[in-house]
Amino acid sequence: MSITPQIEPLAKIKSKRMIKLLTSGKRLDGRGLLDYRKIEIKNGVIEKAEGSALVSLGETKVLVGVKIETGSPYPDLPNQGALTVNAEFVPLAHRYFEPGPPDENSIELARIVDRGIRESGAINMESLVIIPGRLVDVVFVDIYILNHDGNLIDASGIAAISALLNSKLPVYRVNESGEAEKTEEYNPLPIRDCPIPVTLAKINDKIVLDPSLDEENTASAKLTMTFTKDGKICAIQKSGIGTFTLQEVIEAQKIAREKANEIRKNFFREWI
Amino acid sequence: MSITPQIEPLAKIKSKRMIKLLTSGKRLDGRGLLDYRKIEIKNGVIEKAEGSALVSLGETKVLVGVKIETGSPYPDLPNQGALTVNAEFVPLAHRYFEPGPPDENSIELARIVDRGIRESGAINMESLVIIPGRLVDVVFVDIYILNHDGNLIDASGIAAISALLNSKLPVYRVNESGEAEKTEEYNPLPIRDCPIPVTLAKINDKIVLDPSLDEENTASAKLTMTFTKDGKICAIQKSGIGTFTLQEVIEAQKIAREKANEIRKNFFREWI
Amino acid sequence: MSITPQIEPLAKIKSKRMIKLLTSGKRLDGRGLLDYRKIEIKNGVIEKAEGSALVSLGETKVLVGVKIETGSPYPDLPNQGALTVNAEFVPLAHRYFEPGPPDENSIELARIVDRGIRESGAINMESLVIIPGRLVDVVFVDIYILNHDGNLIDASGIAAISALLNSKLPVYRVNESGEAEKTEEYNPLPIRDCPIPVTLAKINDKIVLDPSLDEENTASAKLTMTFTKDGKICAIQKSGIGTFTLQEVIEAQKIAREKANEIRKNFFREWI
Amino acid sequence: MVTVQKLINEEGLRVDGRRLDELRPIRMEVGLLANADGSAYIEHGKNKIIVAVYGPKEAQPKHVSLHDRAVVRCRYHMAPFSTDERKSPAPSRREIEISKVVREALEPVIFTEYFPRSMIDIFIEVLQSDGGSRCAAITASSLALADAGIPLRDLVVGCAVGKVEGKLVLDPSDIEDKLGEADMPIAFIPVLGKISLLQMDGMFTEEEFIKALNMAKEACMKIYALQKQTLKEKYLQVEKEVRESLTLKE
Amino acid sequence: MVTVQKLINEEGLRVDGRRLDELRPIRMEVGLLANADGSAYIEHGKNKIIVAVYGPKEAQPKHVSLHDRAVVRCRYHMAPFSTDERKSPAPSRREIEISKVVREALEPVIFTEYFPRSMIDIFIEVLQSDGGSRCAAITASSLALADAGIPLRDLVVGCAVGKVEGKLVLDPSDIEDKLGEADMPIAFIPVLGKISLLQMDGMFTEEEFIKALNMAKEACMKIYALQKQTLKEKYLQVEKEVRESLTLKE
Amino acid sequence: MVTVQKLINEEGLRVDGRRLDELRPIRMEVGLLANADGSAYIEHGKNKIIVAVYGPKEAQPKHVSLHDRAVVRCRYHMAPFSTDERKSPAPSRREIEISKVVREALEPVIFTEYFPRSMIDIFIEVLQSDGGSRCAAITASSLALADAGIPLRDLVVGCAVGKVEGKLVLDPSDIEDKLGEADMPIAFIPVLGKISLLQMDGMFTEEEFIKALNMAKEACMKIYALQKQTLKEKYLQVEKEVRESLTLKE
Repeated sequence: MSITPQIEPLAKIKSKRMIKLLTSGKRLDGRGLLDYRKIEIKNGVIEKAEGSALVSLGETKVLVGVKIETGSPYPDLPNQGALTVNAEFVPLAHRYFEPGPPDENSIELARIVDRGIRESGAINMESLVIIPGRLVDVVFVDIYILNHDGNLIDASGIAAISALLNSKLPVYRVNESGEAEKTEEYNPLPIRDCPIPVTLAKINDKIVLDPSLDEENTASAKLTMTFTKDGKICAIQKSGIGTFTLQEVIEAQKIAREKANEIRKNFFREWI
Repeated sequence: MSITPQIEPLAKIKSKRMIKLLTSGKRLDGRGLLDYRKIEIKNGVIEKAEGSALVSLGETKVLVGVKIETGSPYPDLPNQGALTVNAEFVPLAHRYFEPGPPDENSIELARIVDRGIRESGAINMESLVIIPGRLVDVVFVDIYILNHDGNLIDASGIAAISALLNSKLPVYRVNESGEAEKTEEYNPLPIRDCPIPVTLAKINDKIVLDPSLDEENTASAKLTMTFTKDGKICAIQKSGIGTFTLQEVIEAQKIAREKANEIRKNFFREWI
Repeated sequence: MSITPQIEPLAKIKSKRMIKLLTSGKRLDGRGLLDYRKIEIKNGVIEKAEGSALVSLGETKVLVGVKIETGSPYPDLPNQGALTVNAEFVPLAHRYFEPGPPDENSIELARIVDRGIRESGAINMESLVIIPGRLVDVVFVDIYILNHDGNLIDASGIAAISALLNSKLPVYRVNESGEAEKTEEYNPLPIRDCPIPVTLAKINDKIVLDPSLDEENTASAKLTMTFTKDGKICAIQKSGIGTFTLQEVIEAQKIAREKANEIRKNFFREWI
Repeated sequence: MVTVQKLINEEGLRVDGRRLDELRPIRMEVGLLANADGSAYIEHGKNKIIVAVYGPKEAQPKHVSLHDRAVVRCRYHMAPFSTDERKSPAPSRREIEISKVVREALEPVIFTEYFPRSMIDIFIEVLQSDGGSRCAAITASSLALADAGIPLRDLVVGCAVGKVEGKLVLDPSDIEDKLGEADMPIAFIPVLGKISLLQMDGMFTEEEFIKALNMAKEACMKIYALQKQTLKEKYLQVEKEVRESLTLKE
Repeated sequence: MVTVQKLINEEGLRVDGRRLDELRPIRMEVGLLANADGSAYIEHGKNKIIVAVYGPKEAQPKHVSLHDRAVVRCRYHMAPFSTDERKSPAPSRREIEISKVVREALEPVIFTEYFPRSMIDIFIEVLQSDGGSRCAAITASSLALADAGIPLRDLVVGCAVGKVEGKLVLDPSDIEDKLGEADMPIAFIPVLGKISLLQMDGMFTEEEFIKALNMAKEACMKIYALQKQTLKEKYLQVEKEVRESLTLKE
Repeated sequence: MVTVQKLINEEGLRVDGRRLDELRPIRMEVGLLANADGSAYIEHGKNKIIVAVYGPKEAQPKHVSLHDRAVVRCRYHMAPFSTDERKSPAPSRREIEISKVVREALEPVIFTEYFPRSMIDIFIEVLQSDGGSRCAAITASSLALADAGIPLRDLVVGCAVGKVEGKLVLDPSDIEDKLGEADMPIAFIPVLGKISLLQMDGMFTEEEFIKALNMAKEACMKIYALQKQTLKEKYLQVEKEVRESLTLKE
């Protein structure tokens, strides 16, 4: 069951100042409305994982680890590997996070990132079959929030594709008796696209890019769009109890598309 | 753990009036003590289910859906299909129902309906074997309360047998390699009996048939008896913290038996 | 998540008296500091279990039942049976126990007893293989606290090894088609050691053996050491928020070792 | 075993015979549950969805309440028999996400500020599911809110646009959703001209995206007319009943 | 593999040698747990059941309390080693239902109205299970309530009647329950002449039902005598201990 | 398939080249998380552990608070990708036990009596696990507590001693822990000279036990020096930053 959340009490003065600044095109942290915070990506930070990446957007820090194990394929997709995306809002990351099973926010986050990867066809799922219909690779993408300062979706989506891009895929050999045996070899995980999510927030009729946590707490709604390397949209999610006009959505789409291209150019140069 | 429930606060005046009326042989809604509310049965309302029925007893509305899937037999019953009865008190049905895992009331309800079907031998479980010892039909009877105005057991039991009676059974063919393949064909689910539960409540030493919710909240105890087409008793459940004398139980049994026959005559004419 | 527990309110006078007595080498229940309560062991009290024992340490009563079933071996240990130790603090045993899934105390207890059995090699796990790599015996040791008056670890550990020592192992025959069939025969469960845990508590710099519940509630820390028949240490656990000096630990070890030998001499004479 | 199914035939018609921009049949009803403060039932294609609204009532437990407005609770739940394969009764991750986005789609039209410290419950039960069930659930939920007499800025309407064999299709059914290339559900608030739910998965070019948005909006206006008609009929019926009862009394 | 077991031999005796109307051996004990306010242990056939009663005490959490009487909590729980196959420690649906009907069987004899806003806990642990464990649990629970000094209108006694190879049998054992054709547990309150638990599954004609009810009632009266004897012995023992302690003091 | 691995070579060196009494490389950092009141990161061998401390703050829910001191909450949790096989996110029995013993290892150095009715949260996330992760977690947690400015009697240091091929080895790695004959983690409070965590599983003679205790203690003193160095550097850095900002202002 979903319930209207308690809003983190943000000093009214701070909120008022934010809104006042926005009318003059500025933000609390000095950014312009369509400025993104500094992005940092560290790949391969967890050696035990098949792939990993730590992404910072300002003070927002998200670690994604990829584990690849074997399992049964879905009965209706016998010739495809499987993908599972999971997010944990560990209590380390914010004083209002409590330990426990995933809540609607972490489930929504994981599902948005999942859709970006899945719908863009980023992973070549057909190449993850070890024994058709019986044994396939299962790719686990685990999103770990280390510090929450807003815009977890973009940080998580960028960390997820970064981690997948540096993931190694164990090679299995099928022996004479038809059993799969793990070898010592690894191939790179076959990646075909580089989906990038970009999030905008609406605060008092202003659209800002890459909202900080203070801004998310004041915003009425957010809109995330994920773009493929060809500039197609592969996932959208509006969240929050605010609304958008059709025109706002179309404009937001243009801004997000441009930013996604820029991020890809800066950090994923091979995907242009 | 079971705990004495909080009684829904029923205006004392209402409760007093109910008891006063009962002494003169009448009920709040105008019925006589042994009058049943109007029963309505709509079969086949959920096309995606293998069988379904919506039953109304006055304002009490219960929907039962039957799904039939394949599964392993119980190890000790390799030559029988399986039956699972489940009840959900969804919060739609009453302002005091909260979402969550089944509580003792929904578990008790499901188990009473289960016993009526199982002990009467209503389903020919032996005919639900696809590959002996390995693959059988599993019949899921899901009870969904849509509006709760008392006597959920009878409404659920009648809806369950109605839904089973209109259920279709997928036909499987076992191919040369011993694997079961689903065909496009269906048979009717083989039914051998038509168990009907009838519930009475005890309010201040008066016995009333088919209690409304107001009456259940005032009653000290309820007694449900389920009868087969031959007039045998196949399940009994007393509930509530009240008690019955031996004589009351024997009389209640006669009243319930007669009513079960009448319901079968009116709605399940082929089972007389 | 672990949280500093609420301490059971022990009358301050009682606690003060306990501490005062301890300085003169005495305890509330009349014991000397290193006196153990009377141990009683009743074996085989649950006929349906493969093995069982009821152990009393004064008013502390613990029942352990052993069930032996078949299951798959751990993938990395294809030629060994499996052991599962579980503890339930049923609400019968103390007014502050509530029903529910195991909490940190029952999990810790089960894990300490598990380590004593496992690390001492008490069960010959290699002899519990029915079909190598496929089917092994799984030994379930279920610890049931019936009355809690302190020192549950020792009571549970003694009850566990007692129950294992009187456990019977079902004999399986593997037929021509390679399937395991249960026979009517039983062998004794093959036991190779007799681990005995001994617990000391620290109250105001005094070390007492076999603490009662009142003493545990006043103690700052406890130390449990489990000894094999050869006098080796096979498991240690310090618990509570107090501390020990190195010297205290070494002395405690000597006391516990001696007591473990004495218990083994009195109750497990064949393991000397 | 693999049957290649064509989802659009040579005449440009879909598997269920619809044109690309045609809605499935829709039927609505309000006020059918006696216990709820408001209720509605919708059949949208093969979707069969029932919604009950309880409230405004005191927010329980207190720590979830807001001092300046009502909180809204929303549960989107699927009956075990609503799907092709039996669904486990425990809420799935999909149901948890949809409960959230549906709440966020409905909340903007509710005058929650009229009911501080209160709670409004929206309980959605999908009795049979087809493509676009979250949209149909939104359409029905706003009817149930209206039936409960809760002050609303407007109704909310849901409709999806999909992409099948490279073509945009309105209001995709289950099979079109499953085999198609994209699905974009939206919720629209006609009077305010606002979008309160927007999700998409699949693959859209910018042009397709803009066209799909407009198709969805147009369709929402048609469903909106049905919603208003349903409420009007209910109102007339209630009025008639009241008048009759007054006549009887005289 | 299939062994056809005869449950009643030519002499009319059952697999454990009993006549059709004969109870299994029963042994009871009270006051064996030091921490509980009251406790009892019963061996009824192979059933081994221990019961602790705590209370009356303040009802916690407060919202479960009743202003005019005590609430009763009851948990019927089976040890993992109590059954032929190890039982998972998590409560099964069967245990949840039995906890409810056992509570409802015991509550009518407790003067709960003497203890408003209080709580009385009845914790039943089945250490070894056999046929009729809920009946034996009720018999033991009323002893534990009495041992706790809780004012009771009477004791409650449980006993079942089954049907095996077409014949009614008193107090069926596990195998008779499993292979038999019917099982009807009842709880009886002798002084009040009332039935407080009644369940049945299987197949009874009207005649069998009435006969079974009377058989069960008769058996309950026999067990009732054992219950009273057990309490009397405990009382005498306590009295003796008190007298001795007084003597010692003098 | 079975490769007999020698864990100690002829020169007395271990698989990672260490001598028997040599620690793995250790790296520490404090104050890296913006939201937490205090934080620390440790790399100890292949362990990578991050710890956040929140508090002292009001104890919530109230019934867990203590009137005369702060309660400490501690969660030791492993990331799903921290282990060779993916770990389920739900807390395992091992994590629940370690959360308890780590809390009990840290609590003795906290002046909890300064903060009645408060709560101090210690959240430990194992991002990559190796042998001795609970010890490294303790070492990092006491740094995070210090970084949060919580008054401490001293730091706590964790280190384990193992037994491999009959020889005691300091600070065992994953493979030594798995294939070795014993593992004894301890936590030591240098200034107080006290042991606040002590566990062992495996097989020690009395002599080995005493020797292992002393080895662990010695190693803790070395790690303690690193801890103090880390805090000093942080302090100097903060001091420098403050001085610079003051200079700028002038």
